[in-house]
Amino acid sequence: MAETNGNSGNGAPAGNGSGGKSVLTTLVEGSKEVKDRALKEIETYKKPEKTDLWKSILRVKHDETPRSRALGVLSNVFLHLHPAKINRDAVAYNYTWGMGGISFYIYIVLVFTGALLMFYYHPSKVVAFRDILYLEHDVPFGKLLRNMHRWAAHLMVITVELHMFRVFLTGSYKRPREFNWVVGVILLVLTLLLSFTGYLLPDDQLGFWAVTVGTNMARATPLLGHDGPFGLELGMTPFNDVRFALLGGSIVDSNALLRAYIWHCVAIPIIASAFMVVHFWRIRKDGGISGPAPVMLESEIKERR
Amino acid sequence: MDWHQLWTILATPDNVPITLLLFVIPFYTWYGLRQSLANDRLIEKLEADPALAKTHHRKTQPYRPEWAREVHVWPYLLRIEFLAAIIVTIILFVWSIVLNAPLEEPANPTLTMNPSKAPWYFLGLQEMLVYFDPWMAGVVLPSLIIVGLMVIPYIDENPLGNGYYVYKQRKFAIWTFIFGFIILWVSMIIIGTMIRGPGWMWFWPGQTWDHNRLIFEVNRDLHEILGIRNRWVAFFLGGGATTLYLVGAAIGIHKLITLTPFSKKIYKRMSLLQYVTMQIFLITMLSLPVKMVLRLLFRIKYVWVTPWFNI
Amino acid sequence: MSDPNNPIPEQDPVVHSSLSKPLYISAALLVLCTVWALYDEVYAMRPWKSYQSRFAALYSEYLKKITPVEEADETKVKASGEYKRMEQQMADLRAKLGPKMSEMEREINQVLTPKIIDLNNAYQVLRSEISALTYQIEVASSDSSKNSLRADIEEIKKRMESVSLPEPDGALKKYEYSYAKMEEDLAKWRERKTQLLDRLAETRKPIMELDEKMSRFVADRGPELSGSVLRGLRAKLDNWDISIRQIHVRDVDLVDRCESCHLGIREPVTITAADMNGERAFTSHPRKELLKIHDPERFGCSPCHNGNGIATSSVTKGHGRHKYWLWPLYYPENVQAGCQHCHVKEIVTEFATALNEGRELFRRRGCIGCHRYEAYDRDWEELVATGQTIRNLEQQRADYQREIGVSTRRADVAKENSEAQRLYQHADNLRIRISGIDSRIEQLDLRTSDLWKEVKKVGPNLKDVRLKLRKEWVPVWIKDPHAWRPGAKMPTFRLTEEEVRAISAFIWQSGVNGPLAKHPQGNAERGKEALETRGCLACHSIGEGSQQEGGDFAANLSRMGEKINYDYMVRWIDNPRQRTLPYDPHEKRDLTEEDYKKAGVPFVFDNEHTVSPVNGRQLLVQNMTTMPHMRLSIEEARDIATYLMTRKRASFSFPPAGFMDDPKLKDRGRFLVRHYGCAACHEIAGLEDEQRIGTELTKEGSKPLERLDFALLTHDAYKEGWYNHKGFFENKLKNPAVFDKGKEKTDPLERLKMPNFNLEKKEVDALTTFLLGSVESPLPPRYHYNPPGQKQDIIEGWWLVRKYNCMGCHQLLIGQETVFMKMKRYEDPDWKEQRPPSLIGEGARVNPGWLKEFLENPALSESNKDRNGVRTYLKARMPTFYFSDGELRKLVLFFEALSNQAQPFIPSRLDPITEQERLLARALFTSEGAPCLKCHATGDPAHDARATAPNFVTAGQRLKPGWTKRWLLDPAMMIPGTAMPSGLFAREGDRWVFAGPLPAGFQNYRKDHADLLVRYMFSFTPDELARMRSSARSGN
Amino acid sequence: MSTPSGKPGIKDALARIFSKQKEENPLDDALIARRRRFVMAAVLGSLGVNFFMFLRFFFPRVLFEPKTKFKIGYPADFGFGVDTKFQNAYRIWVVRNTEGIFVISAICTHLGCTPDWKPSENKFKCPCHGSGYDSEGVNFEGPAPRPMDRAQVELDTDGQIIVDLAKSYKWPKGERSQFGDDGAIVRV
Repeated sequence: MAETNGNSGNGAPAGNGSGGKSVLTTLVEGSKEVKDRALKEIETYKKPEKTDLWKSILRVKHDETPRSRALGVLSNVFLHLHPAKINRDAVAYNYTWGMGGISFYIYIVLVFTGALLMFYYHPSKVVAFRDILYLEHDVPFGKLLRNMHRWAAHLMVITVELHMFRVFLTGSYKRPREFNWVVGVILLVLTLLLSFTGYLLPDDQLGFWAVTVGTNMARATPLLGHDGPFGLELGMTPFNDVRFALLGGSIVDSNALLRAYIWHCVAIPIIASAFMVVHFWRIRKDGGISGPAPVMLESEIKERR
Repeated sequence: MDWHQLWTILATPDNVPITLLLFVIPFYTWYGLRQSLANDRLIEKLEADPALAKTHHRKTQPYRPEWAREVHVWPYLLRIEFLAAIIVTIILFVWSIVLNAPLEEPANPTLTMNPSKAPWYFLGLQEMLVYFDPWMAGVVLPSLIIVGLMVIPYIDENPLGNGYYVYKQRKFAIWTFIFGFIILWVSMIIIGTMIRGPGWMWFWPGQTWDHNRLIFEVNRDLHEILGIRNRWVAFFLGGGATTLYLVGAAIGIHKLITLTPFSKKIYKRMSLLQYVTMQIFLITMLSLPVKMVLRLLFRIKYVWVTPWFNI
Repeated sequence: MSDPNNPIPEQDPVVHSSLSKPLYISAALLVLCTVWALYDEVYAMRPWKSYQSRFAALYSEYLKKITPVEEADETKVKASGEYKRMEQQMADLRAKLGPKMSEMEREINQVLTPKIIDLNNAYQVLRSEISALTYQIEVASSDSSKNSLRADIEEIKKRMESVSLPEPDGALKKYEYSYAKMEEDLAKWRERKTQLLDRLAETRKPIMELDEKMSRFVADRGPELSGSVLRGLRAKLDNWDISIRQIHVRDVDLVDRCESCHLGIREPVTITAADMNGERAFTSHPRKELLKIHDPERFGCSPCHNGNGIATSSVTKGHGRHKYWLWPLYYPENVQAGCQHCHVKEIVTEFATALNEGRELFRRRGCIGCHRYEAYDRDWEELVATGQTIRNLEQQRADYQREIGVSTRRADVAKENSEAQRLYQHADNLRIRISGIDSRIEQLDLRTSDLWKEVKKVGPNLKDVRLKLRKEWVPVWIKDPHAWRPGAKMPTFRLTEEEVRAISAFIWQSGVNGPLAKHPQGNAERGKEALETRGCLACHSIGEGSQQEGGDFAANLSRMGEKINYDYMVRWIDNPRQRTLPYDPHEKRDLTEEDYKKAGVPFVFDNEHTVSPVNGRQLLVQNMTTMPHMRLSIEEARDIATYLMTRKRASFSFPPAGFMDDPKLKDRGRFLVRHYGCAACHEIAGLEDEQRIGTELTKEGSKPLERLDFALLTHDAYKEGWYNHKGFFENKLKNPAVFDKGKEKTDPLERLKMPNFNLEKKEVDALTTFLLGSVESPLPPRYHYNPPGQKQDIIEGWWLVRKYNCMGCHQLLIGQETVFMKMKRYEDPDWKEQRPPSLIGEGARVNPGWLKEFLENPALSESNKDRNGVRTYLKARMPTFYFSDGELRKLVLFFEALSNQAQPFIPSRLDPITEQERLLARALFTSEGAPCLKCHATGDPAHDARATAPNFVTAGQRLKPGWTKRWLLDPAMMIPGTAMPSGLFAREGDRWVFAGPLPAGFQNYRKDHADLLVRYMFSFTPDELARMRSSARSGN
Repeated sequence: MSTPSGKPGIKDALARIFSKQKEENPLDDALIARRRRFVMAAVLGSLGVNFFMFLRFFFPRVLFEPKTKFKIGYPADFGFGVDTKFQNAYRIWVVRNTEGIFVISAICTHLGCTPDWKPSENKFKCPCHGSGYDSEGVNFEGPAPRPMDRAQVELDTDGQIIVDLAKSYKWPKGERSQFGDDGAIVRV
């Protein structure tokens, strides 16, 4: 409205004699003007990525300029793991197999589904088993979530192993990436442990015996297990050896369940995430993914310094 | 041929991942090696013609000088990741809708399922338990596997094949890894899942898993086979045999790593520490198949019996 | 590197290749599987949704169908004159009381209540102010401040509050109120209100009552469901919500969602599958009465029926018929297994006929011989336990003795006097304790002899074979009992020829050679008659195939002649409990005449002489058979024996069995007998206390399936779908050897031992039901049926009733059939009277003291035992069971409990009968109108020949007055079809008078006639009987 | 490529996908744009649905809460005045006055604390903010907006009193009291 007033102000001297009419016209013109502007603006909204709101969220203009493309990646917390630009061949699937990324994605899925499952799960004998039944039968999508959690866990083990396989085949563990390989191995172990600790939680025969057998190996740890070599000599008993530490008892019972639960839901995920951060960070710092690098010829081997 | 049995094994929800492995592993092995061989050909060409070596961009991927050496992550990488994410999601959804996560009877300490198996990714270890005592199979070997994996970058002195698939330049490394990963780890998992039936007995695929099956399997220690009674004699005999293996294996491995002139060169680059570490791990790794053979073919339980531990 | 077969493209593939197609496809797939997930969750995994909508449709359909019918007969009832009258009354009442009531209601609701509320508010404010001050007073330190506060309170109390109270018309009116006034008014109004309320209730009363009366009137005569109920149901269906129906019992965390699909179960309407066009899921519970005693809200469904109560995602899951579910739903033929979960200690459970059958088979067919089962065979276990306790007590006794000695000695040398005193005192106390122990031992000793009477064996005593059997017959029988006598109790063992020889040899040679009296032949005809009328057939059957008649409790007697020895037979019939030699459990052998000679005691052993001459312990003096003593005359015994000897196939022959005397076979035989556990059912010399050879079955139903050995059939079972408990039990029972199928067992001893009982399908089902139910109960023990007091007596009693087959002769359960009822002869009208009496309501009828006497000695006479004590006219004979005291106690309590009589019985006092009352009563008895003496025995032999009812002389001690009166008034109600005529008495004012023509003298007798007769009967004496008889004769 | 007739998009796109012949020109912008829009829609759409699933997940179909319907015995068991013996079990008071027996649910109408019954002062006092109610649960002091609610009571066929906490009777300030309704009180 302020606009129209302005206009009428301008138009005042012109329409001196007939104020009423001029007012009317100005009103009409003014409204037309408003309409045009509205239309113009609407046009712009058709391309949300052009608006300031968009920019305010993504911190970059959406134009195809290389700069903003780079910024789009760098200034995004989820994407800044990536460099702005990469080796043109590094996008080739046949080189990367993409297993690392997929593993990470699956890990996120697992965290999400797992967190949801925790809403209906009590880590205590009898109740635990019941809870699984309830999840299946009266929690909407409970069964879907449980299945997804379990299968994702299995899938993750596979993808992680394949990732390691690829990294070895491309010799990507070589200088300067030796340490990141070590981190990777740790992550592999953590993945297995995560999956294993989750196995007991339904408290059914499957998990119970898997864990019983699994932890019974611990009783045979040399020096630290009461059945292991030199265990007895060091005064190990079922009540003070590693196995006890794992189970919180001499048998797989409610304590074991609780410990498995804590390890599975709190401790290992935190540790794993920490190592993942390191893993990804190192990828960047060690100069992005290893290749495909130009092949090297035997003749070009330099002597060891 | 008991198809019903075979089907139940393959279709057990928890076994599906292994069924998956059966296809995935060979595929990716082939997928990787194919590129290795391609690179080998390229290397040959370049070795043959130094001039070309100067100019060539040294990759099997197509390339023209005018093309950018680097591309933007956005969109060229992200779109792939996006696609991958969607596909994985689809896979998970379908899998979860079609197959239910197993839930067996409530835990019952007085009744052990037969067979009762560890989760599939540990079946390798469980299988090892057949050949070694728990302290070995359950603790020592697993930790050695982990440590062994960790030290790989530090003992592999071969500067070649860094960041590209290649076979000729890393024959030894690749064979060792494939041996360890596929022959030992994966195949043991597959054995544990599909071959080991009730009572952890060996059932060929399609053989009915019969709980009443009885098999004659008397395992004797080495010295018993040789009919030695005396503990000490047995002890030293076992010790002897073990050392024999160690020495033998060490020599064998040494021969392997110094097989070709190239590998000799690499060997020269290695520090003593690196060499020894490598030997230790390889010998241990080798001990598994050796023991398997001893057990499966010669029915030998322990080679070396001592008051503290048995091997 | 430009190799021709893959040329380098013009454009950079990395930059220019488009991913849009794969993205496009995968996006589409993503959408698809999202939709799929939704469908799966909302529909596929929630079958109950469709069930519920289907039920709603069908049910409302059905209700519509029945409503008019039901309403029709409801209206019919309402149309009836009486109802109309009541309605009229109701109208009048309302008209009369209506205005009064509404007036009162108006005052309460519009006048009093609002006023009270408003005033109360004001009052409460003041009151709280005051109470606050009061508190300050209580805590104030100085009196001065206390006083000032008191003053304040007074202030407040004086203060005038203006309160506006509503007038009846609703307008507000101001009032000035002091605290006291408020209290006063409030009290007043409340008082008034109460009065009004009371009066209102008072006035409303007749209306209420009439209303009550009317509704009951409709309920009684009307349809199963009143229209209102039906309307309610239909309303429920109109706003039907589709959701999981769940029973949740917190304290046992039980969750059952069965009713999410089985929606009809608890409907008040009786719904059949037919009504719901064949949907069996929707029927109402077939046994509503069961739900009444087991409220689903407390018991749920799965504790009885099994199944996965939580599961709702598919029918299979819900019924728990999926892998890894341990408690699959019972199939219809086994549904009663559920009862056994909690009714553990019973052998007869109401409603559970099939289960009862199974339990009985388990006992009768001798399963219990090899398989322990809790609550079965308790007497034997108690016997062992008692022996142990006695030993312990004797040990303790000895200890006390020693201690006495010690403390006495210490006392003798004690320094202080007090110390000595204490020690002597101690010694004395111990002596008292010892006497206590002695009395306990005595009791236990008695119990032991009791128990020796109670323990029974399923099979006959094999010590008597030599006296009893034809030698050649033995191996034939052992080889295959069922071949020789189909349906025989003894199962067929899997024996090789050699084993048969060895076993029979051992049995034969271990038999005793005792004294056996010779008997002359009797008369077969009379024998036959006796066998058929004395009641032998209540347990035994005779005749083969279609001819077969009689009970299946004991052996079939056809072909007796082929195997038995006449003299032994006579002895047996005369008294089956008669042993050849007594058995001494401590010496572990039968005592012979020599043993008695040595001890210098006469060679007598019977229920009076049960003490061993060797060690003074209790002996086993009677055969461990349930067959009772029929108290027949020796002649009759001979007749029956003679008749039985004639029961044989025209031509029969047995292969010679010389080997049976071959001593070389004996040890082998003994070994085999132990191996096959023959001693479980038979008493065999030297093997009296053999242990059971089978597994205990008390919790067999919950044994993990993996522990049931399907052997080589596992996989067939799995594929054919019977790899479960039911399948195992059924197949095992059908053919106990089945799980040896395909097994390579060279040594016959390795084979499964269980013999073949050749059970029929029905029997197999019954036993399977029983075994399936034998589980660790899913519910905590407090749910188990373990009732106190009389209910417990009933449980105990049934065990005895089953043990001695009382139901072969007597009716104990309403609707139960005795063997007699099924026999041709007894269907004939004049033989109906010969059926043994029904015992329904026996506890209410007879005096427990007398009952005990009778059970102990049914002849009710020491001199003449060859008779029935009460119903002398019955040919069937109530036998002597030689019950132990314990059993007598249990039985009496059982009958008392069945008709829940107070314990102990205290007879009600009857006012004594005067002389002229007696004359009247006698007159009445003997009058033409009263037919008493037509049937009731009088002790006059001539008359009693025709008598079909008991003698009055016994009535006094035998009956309970209350019952007797009820019986006189309406016997048909207690025992339908009894010969005792009903309607003998008519109600006249507050008394019963005899309906028939009254003898002289009754005109001015104002008391109750039935009472008179009862009192007469209870003051009855033999000479009164004589007098009555004479007057009767003079009468006619 | 673009379809002049009919709206462009999924239909012909799908058709093209399933037609064997390869795309002539992979960079047909119109097509790419259409596909991009579809992909975005599909992905966002399914994410939306997943979000719905996520929400639905928090509302299980059944609960395991204690019953709201229970018996408290025969009318004869209750004398005049306030009976607190069910306070621990069910959080209610049973009150009998001249009119009959009714059940007060022990929830302060202010902020839901549980008041205490003070026999000596013959009133309920709420510890949280000092609301006071008289022996019939009618508020007269403190912030409580209205009398405490009453649970439904009725006589069972066996003569016992059934309480149903699910149905409550209120007396909001200045409105009609439901305490008189049948169900709010057992007149005995």
